[in-house]
Amino acid sequence: MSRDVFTYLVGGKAGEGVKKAGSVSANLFAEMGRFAFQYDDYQSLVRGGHNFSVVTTATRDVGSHYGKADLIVALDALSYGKHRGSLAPGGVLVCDPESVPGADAARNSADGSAPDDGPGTVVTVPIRAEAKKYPLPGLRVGVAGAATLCAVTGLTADALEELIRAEYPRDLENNVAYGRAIYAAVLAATDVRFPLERGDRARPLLAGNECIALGAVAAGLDVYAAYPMTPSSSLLHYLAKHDDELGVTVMHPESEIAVANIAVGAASMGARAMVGSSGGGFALMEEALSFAGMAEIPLLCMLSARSGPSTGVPTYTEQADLRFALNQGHGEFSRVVASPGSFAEAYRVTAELMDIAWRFQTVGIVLTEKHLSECSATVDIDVEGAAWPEPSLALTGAYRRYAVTEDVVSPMLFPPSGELVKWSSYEHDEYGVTTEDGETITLMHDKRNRKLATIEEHVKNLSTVVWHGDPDAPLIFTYGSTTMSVLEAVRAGGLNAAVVQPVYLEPFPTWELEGLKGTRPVVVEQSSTGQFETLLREKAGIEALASVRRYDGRPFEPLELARELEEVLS
Amino acid sequence: MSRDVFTYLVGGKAGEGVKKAGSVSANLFAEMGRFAFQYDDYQSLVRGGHNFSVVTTATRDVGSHYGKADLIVALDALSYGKHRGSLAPGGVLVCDPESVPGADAARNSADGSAPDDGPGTVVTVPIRAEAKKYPLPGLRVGVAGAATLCAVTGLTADALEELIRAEYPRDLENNVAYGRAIYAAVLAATDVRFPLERGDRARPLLAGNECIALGAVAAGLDVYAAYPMTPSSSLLHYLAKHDDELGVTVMHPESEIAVANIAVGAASMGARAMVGSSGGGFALMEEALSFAGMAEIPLLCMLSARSGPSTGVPTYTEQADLRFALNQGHGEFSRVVASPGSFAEAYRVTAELMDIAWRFQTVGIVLTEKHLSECSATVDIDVEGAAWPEPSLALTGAYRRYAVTEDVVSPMLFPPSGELVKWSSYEHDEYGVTTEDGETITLMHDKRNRKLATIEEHVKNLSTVVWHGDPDAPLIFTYGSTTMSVLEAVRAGGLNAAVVQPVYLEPFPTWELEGLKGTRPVVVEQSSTGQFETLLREKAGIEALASVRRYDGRPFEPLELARELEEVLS
Amino acid sequence: MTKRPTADPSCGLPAWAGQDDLTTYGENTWCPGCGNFAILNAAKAAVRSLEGDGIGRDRIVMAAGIGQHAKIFDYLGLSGVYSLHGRAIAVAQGMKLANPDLSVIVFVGDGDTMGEGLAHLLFAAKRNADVTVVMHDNGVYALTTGQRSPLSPEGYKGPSTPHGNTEQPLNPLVLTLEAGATFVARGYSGDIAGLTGLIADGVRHKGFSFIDVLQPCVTFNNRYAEYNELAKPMDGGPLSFDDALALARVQETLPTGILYRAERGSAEELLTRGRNPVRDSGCRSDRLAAVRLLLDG
Amino acid sequence: MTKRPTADPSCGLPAWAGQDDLTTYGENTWCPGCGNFAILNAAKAAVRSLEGDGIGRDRIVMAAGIGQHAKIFDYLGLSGVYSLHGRAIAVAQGMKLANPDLSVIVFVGDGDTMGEGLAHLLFAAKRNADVTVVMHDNGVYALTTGQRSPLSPEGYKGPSTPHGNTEQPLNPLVLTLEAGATFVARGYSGDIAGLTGLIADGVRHKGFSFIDVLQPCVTFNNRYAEYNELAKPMDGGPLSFDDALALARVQETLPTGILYRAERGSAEELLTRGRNPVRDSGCRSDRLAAVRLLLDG
Ligand SMILES: Cc1ncc(C[n+]2csc(CCOP(=O)(O)OP(=O)(O)O)c2C)c(N)n1
Ligand SMILES: Cc1ncc(C[n+]2csc(CCOP(=O)(O)OP(=O)(O)O)c2C)c(N)n1
Ligand code: SF4
Ligand code: SF4
Ligand SMILES: [Mg+2]
Ligand SMILES: [Mg+2]
Repeated sequence: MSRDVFTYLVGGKAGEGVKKAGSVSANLFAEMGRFAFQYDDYQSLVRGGHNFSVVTTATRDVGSHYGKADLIVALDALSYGKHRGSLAPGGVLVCDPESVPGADAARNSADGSAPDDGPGTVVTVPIRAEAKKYPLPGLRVGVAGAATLCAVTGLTADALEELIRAEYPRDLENNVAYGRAIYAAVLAATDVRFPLERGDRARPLLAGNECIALGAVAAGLDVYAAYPMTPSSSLLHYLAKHDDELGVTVMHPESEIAVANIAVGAASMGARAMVGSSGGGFALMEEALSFAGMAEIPLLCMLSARSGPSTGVPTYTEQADLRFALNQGHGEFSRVVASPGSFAEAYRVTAELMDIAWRFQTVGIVLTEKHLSECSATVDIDVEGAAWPEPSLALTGAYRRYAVTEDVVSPMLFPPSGELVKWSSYEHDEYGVTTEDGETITLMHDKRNRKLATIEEHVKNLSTVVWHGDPDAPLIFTYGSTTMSVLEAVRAGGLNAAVVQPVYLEPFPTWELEGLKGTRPVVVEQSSTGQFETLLREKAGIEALASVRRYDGRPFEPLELARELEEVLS
Repeated sequence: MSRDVFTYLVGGKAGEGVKKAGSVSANLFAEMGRFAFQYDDYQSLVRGGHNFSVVTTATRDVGSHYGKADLIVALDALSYGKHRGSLAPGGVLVCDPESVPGADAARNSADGSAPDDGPGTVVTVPIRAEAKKYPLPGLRVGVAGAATLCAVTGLTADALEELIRAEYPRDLENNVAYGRAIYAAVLAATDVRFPLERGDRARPLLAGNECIALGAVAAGLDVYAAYPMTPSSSLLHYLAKHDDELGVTVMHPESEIAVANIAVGAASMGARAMVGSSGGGFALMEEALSFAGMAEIPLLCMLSARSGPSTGVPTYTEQADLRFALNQGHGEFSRVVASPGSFAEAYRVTAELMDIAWRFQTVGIVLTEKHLSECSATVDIDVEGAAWPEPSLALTGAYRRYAVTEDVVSPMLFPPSGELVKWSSYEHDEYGVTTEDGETITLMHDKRNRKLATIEEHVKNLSTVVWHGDPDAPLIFTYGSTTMSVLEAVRAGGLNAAVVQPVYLEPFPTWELEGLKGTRPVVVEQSSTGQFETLLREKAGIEALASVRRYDGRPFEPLELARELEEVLS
Repeated sequence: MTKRPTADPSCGLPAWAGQDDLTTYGENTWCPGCGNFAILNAAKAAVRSLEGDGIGRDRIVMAAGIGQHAKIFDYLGLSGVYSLHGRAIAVAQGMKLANPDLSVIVFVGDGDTMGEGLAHLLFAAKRNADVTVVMHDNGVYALTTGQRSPLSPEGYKGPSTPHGNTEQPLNPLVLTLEAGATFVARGYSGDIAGLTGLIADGVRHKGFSFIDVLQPCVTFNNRYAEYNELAKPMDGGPLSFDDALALARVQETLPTGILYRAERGSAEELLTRGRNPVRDSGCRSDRLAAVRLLLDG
Repeated sequence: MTKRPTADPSCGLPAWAGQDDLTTYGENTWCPGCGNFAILNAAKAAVRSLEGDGIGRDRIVMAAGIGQHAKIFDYLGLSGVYSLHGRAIAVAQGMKLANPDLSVIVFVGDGDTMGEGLAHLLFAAKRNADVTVVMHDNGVYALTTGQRSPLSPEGYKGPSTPHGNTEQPLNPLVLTLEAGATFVARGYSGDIAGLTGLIADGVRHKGFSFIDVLQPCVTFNNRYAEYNELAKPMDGGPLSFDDALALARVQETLPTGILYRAERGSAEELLTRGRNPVRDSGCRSDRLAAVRLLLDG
């Protein structure tokens, strides 16, 4: 059976290599020239519990995993129980008879459907018994996923071996032997096959945080400082791992407060610095953001939201930090906030914000969510398309750090320079010396505020609102990682709808939306109070016709979302 | 010459008792049954520089000091130079010949005006030479202010002596002798007299922060934690000084982060806790606010804004923390923000927010500014009018901290109780045990969000928007401490205008403003970007006709403001 | 995933109880073999021991940071606050200040409290806050997948330091001693009985108690073998300050027990001067009378 | 109130200069007699002394916290950052990390850095960040009108502790030594020559230098008399760690000088492994090539 969209799900305990099994399959699809989207659902624990990875692939772009899987590999009883109901009609669920005593071949009816438990075929394969023949059986069961996938998608045993060599090199020979055994057992257990066509060309498979990292590097990132916090940590890990190749210095200091102030200090001496965190850690950086705003020190930040408030649900997604991101820090200062709606956009937007931060000596915030940060997908990145910061730099001469200029921004200069360069968190005069003089206070407020308009002019040249689909169709508004879900839903459901996605949220691109004042779009977001909807109403005068919201920590499922959208659009 | 409004200004160096001289006069006026308003302008330094105190008094309520003073005492040359231009026509400036060599009697023309320097009479009195006859002359010159004031307002030398006995008891006899000498010298130097009528009754003279402290105490404050930060520190100092009398435990720990978390911990065990800071310190408390929001721990906060962003201008005023206050903390949780427009309102609103925080287990923020925090005035406080928290408390039984109830809030219970009471920053089930279950996450978001509507219902019964003046007159919108300036301007300028002042800012009282949609009021605020104006537009659909803003750190001057208002209103 | 309580109250256990009356139904998600299990068991035993002294479990409350260690909050049947990463000691001080009649146990991680929250630890020691800190010392940020903690040795490779940790570790016993802690101990999760005694003694001690518990993290920093050899109960009781400090510096052996104990007024008693803010909280008319007093004064 | 620069550039001084080429026009608002004046003068003399060694003043940058101490930022003619209360040491580490060729002097207050920013101080010591911290130790929060600082003695009465401070003070020399500082010194503002030497030596030292400068606050904590008696230059140079620690504990005399000095790799050299992030920052094509490498890898 060949399918337009093929979905593979593997579930097991934390520590069994579930995520790895997902990424092995996604890589395999990518190498076949197909598109792939990987979602990892994991708990805030290290061993045990229940994790699963879902990979959806197609020969066209795919913006989400799907809820119904064509192939499910359940490594333990919990996975069987949780996912039995997610098997697509005609699909096959492969599980271990030890873990799932009841799930034996007897359950299968002739037509491949198991009437008791829903559609699809359930087969058992001795995943654990076979693994026990080798040392460290618990670490090996992930290979069973690859073996099953190869068998069911009609790849050869040699292709499987090649895959294992590339992906499971530790204790390789045992892995190969184990994999071949499972492969044979799967072939014997079921006739269901999903041959997968090759796609047009191989694409890199990247996580959202990796795209952000690369975007920052493309725009000249010098120093990255961060304190671990899910779902931002993988950005730290990726940059730390590749620091030499990327030419980036990475520091993990004692706290987020240290992070932000180290970054501000680094930027003041000319290093393109960036910080990243999630809500709780970001909250601790607020004082430093206001500091950067006052001192006009360029600072790029990545805020990856998780289910909140407070500690919340660390490994799950939400879009509840929007108003927080837009209003950080006390007092009045410029800041730019943008939220990417795709992996490629994450690269572009991060580079753009680095440019903006340096061009306007301001704070840039890449607002994203766990869903983009930690999902992976095949991406077409426009490497050369990245912005490159062009800060205004002083030619030496009698330097004044905060010179009031016609260009609005005061040129920068970094020690050693022969000049006095004073950055200050106090209100200051043009030299950066503290002032309490009323006229100077007013002058400096005006100087900083003039940047607001200049930034807006600059941002107008960027792709601030992305329109997807026929502009005359009914409108759906969304933003951030939810864009991917909405686009996939529209595609999957064949909906007649245009999706409007503001990428920039501050300055809010009202100029792009003026024509839409008074329209009544559907607004989709992962927030329980509708922060994005409120923003649309307040900034652009656009009132929602209907709101589609999800806030249980899980991303939207495209087919379910399509049904919901269909209902409200009609 | 008897005047409706009489203004007294005393200027000198930091450390010379300038503020004290101001408050001595304000107290004197208060005891005469008059109204008084005291503004202290001081720099962020401890000795030297230039400080001044202005006290305006009348027999009717007075909401601001005035820019033109009837009596000026200039203790040093800087004060002479800065304030010579502020002398009202017919007024008298008393200064020291040593400090101001050029300012001798020769400057005075026969009609009491000094044509070179503007209106009024300038006289010299040997303030410093006389002081040098006693030990510690620098500490004594403040007494000269009291002596001059008594002389010019026609009080007897005995009345002066009584005043000195009450206010300058240290080294009393020398103070009395010195004061009498200056009194005699002033009487000899000028004939200008401003006899002041007695008013209706003596009122207490209080600073804004003292009103906030008393409001919190009236509503049962048990624990106050704070780290010093201008202009919030005087709240800490006042409560620390009067802790025994007020029954409050006061703690100054290592940082604002400790402050906020100590308060949250204290509240979780049943203490009515409060914290206070200014922008920079408040920024550090954000993570704890979100924590209180998630854990549903009642927390009352006082945020007193100063000129920002960042360190800014610590001893000057601004209203630039509005959007910061409204959007604190990551994730979605309820919070209530109100900003008092008068001293009496500071008392009332603080008590109300304590009640709300406890009634709805939420975060309450008293948003104010340096102008209200640190000015003093005669106040008519409705002591009995204070709200008293009526939290929902559990009758023992199988207790669930986060029970989902019909009443929206889950009853509280404090150890020791025989029950298990678990407060948590993680998403949790009804018992407070961590959950990652999608349904429970949704349930708990909904539970917390239901409070938003309940709080709104409650707030609707409060005085959320105050109307001052004839509702049919042209409208002026303002809020916070600027209200006092606007009201005084309207009074002083005899303007035909109604002043509309939202006291509650979150939930924003749209229900009170519905009738005003489409009106074009004048909006007055101390913000450079017009945050309040934006809020009015976004929340209530009210577009400003004209904006009157000031952001040089100084409060509005009523006559200047009246002129500006007149212009835009006409 | 947490199940809602199922315990049948008729069996005598409260509705929230799991395997026993000091354990909740919260599903335990620590790795098999993790040292945290022993800390949980020791904490339960300590509570029972304190009950023997007449300190009822209702009067014993807890606070926890955020990390693997902190999950103890979900499992242990005590009231309290699951706070923020690094802030548990601040929260605990607030709890104690509000109601000094309570005994407060604070479960913290080494990342949590030697990194993010270091200042709270040292200031609690300085002011002798009467709380008992149990630090789950696994030398790693376990919950966030193995980054180096402030106690990790130089060279430690974790995802944030793939080339090896370039910093030398802090010494928690030394720093708390120097900051003014009046009860400093080392425990080992491999010795539940010893640890039970330390926790109970820490709670009995009036003033700041700090217990550095060696807690092997089998997944990221498995030091069972090393600890089993080096972590033996020390001979004799608390030492002089200087000897305690000297012992705290030794790395070749890791003797467990109370290194140091001293008497000093506690933060709360000095600050409240005998009042109990919650118990002695004035009623409305008291408060209004106080306000009037100040208005008239 | 600050005047705009008036200096006539034709006289050879830069436009921003005040009384000399290392002093700005910023109006000095310290109280007459304040110990901060001497620190300013010592800092200027140290810069001149370092210039003698070939460390040009362009390569010496500064960071300051917020407090009376920090006003030195406005007066001293060095480039740098006027940061936040408590955060100067973090900011300074970022400055050094960005460009390890620079020498960074950090002026901090005792409230600033032993209170709000304690963790940054101890971590900078732990990782041996190559910055020189000059702590203006006046034992009080002066700028905010005299509240007790973490170094104030028990019983100190300030506006936040009108009944007297209930906490015992921290010992800054002991804590920085224990945290791993490789240069620990005590200075006295009453001895400008000695202080000049300490600051210059601190800058010369590769690694974390901490100088606790006794600085009488004439307004809130005037200890000139006491310091003039107790703060005498110590005999001989740096001591062993143990002796330094012992000396740091003594309160009866307050010897000034370098208590301890040691060699250890600095934070920045270990972290950057020889790169200079600003100087060696890749151009656009390098960066894009690196991106492509990772995309293809
Ligand atoms: C402000 C903030 N920063 C970061 C995190 C993410 N975080 C959660 S646990 C943890 C580290 C835990 O390490 P440790 O305290 O040693 O506990 P362990 O898991 O090792 O028991 C971190 C960094 C957070 N929750 N909050
Ligand atoms: C986050 C924050 N909290 C509080 C303040 C207010 N503040 C400014 S200076 C200061 C204390 C200064 O004490 P110290 O560091 O000892 O400096 P000193 O004035 O004594 O030189 C405080 C609390 C601030 N600016 N920022
Ligand atoms: S990761 Fe380590 S600390 Fe966490 S539960 Fe597993 S063994 Fe214990
Ligand atoms: S208050 Fe103290 S520290 Fe501040 S300038 Fe005056 S003497 Fe110096
Ligand atoms: Mg740990
Ligand atoms: Mg100080």
